[in-house]
Amino acid sequence: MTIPVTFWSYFAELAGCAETVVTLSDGATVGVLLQRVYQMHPPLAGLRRSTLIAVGVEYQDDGYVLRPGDRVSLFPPVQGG
Amino acid sequence: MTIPVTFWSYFAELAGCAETVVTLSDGATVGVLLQRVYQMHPPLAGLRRSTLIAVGVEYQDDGYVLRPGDRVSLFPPVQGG
Amino acid sequence: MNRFLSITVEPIDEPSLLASRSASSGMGAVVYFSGVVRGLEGGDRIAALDYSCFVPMAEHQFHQLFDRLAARGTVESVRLVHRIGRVAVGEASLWIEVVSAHRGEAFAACQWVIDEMKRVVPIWKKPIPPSDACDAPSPDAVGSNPHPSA
Amino acid sequence: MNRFLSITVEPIDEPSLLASRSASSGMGAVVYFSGVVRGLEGGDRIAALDYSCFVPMAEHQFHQLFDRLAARGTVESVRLVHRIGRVAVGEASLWIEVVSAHRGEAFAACQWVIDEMKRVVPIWKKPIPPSDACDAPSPDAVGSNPHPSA
Repeated sequence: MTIPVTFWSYFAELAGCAETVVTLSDGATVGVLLQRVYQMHPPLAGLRRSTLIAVGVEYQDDGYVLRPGDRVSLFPPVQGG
Repeated sequence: MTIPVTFWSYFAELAGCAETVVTLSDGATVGVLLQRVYQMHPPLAGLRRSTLIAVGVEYQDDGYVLRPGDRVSLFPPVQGG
Repeated sequence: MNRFLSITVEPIDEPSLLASRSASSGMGAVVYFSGVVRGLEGGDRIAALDYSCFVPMAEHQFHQLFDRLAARGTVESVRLVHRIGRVAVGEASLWIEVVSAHRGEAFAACQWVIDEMKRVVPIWKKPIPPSDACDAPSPDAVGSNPHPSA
Repeated sequence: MNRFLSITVEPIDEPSLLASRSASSGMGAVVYFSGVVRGLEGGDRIAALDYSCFVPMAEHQFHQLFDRLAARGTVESVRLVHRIGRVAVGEASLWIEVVSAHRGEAFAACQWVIDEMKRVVPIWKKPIPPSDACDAPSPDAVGSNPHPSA
């Protein structure tokens, strides 16, 4: 399956793009996706501890099992207000 | 000396008047004044524990030594807001 | 610290208060509180509250609270309006605005002023039952007590 | 619980928000917070903050917060406006109003919404130094990221 990944805020600058697409085997988790993203965009790997992950509009963690149609967002700590 | 005493809120209704005047010897304290007020207006005596006392625009307690020209106010707990 | 205090029989004009707000460029937080007369007071339906006030002492006590706030050094502006006389259900009796650099200070200061006001500022309220309701201010609400000219 | 949410590039119009307030006769407390962009960010002088937002997720997360507030049963109304795009120093980026029977609940709920927003709502800010300042919105502030159509 192919999963679109969106980078928000300065993650887009670090990645060099606002969106990428990752091809994964069925049953892959967010953790597997992150490994692939960090291979493609090494500057993001150093921020892993503070990275927030959403699938669609809900927060998820590394263990979430991706399904076809899912859209992943990666972003730094939020700063509203 | 004669000290004017003002009753605020429902203390005026209990006293039957909004202001009275108490004649005291020099050096009398607020405590002495209160005794006189309670003789004149017995319904107030039962509320002594919750009575707030001001001389001019400052809170004072029973021990305050009155001076000619002082004006005393007696009132129930405040309820602003 | 900028301060504004009004103890008034006039309705509280929030839009006008809003329009006169000032804050310097270091200020990040504005907290307002508006206290509104509720339709029930101690379980009984009411039409209004009749607020009486020992005005010179109330002003003095409010300014003492503002002095203590100013001494903290974290509040740039406090503005407070307390309405007295008859205030109908649904109308505001109290309006407070605190301007500060950070929201924690602004929320804390606004709540502190209300708490202290309820402890020391000589204002009292009397429930007016629905049958008594009328548009005229009650005669004994304001200033009929002879009070120190302070 | 009445709720209103707006994530918008338009300036926050407080007078208009004030005019559209509604509260039932049981409500005694209205707490508002207005968050204003400060002239210093991390010690550096700035001209503006540029807020970006993952809008569908922000709306969803705000509504989840409102759901949790509604479940408490003590808040009658919450209204929240968050401005995005370029917000100049001295302008409000956030406005919240909470209406409740009692002030304790209103203050607590208003602060809780801000705290939770800063934890979960995907909005980010980027300081704009004075030299960069211009009146046009920055091109990448809003919606240029392709985002899920939710």
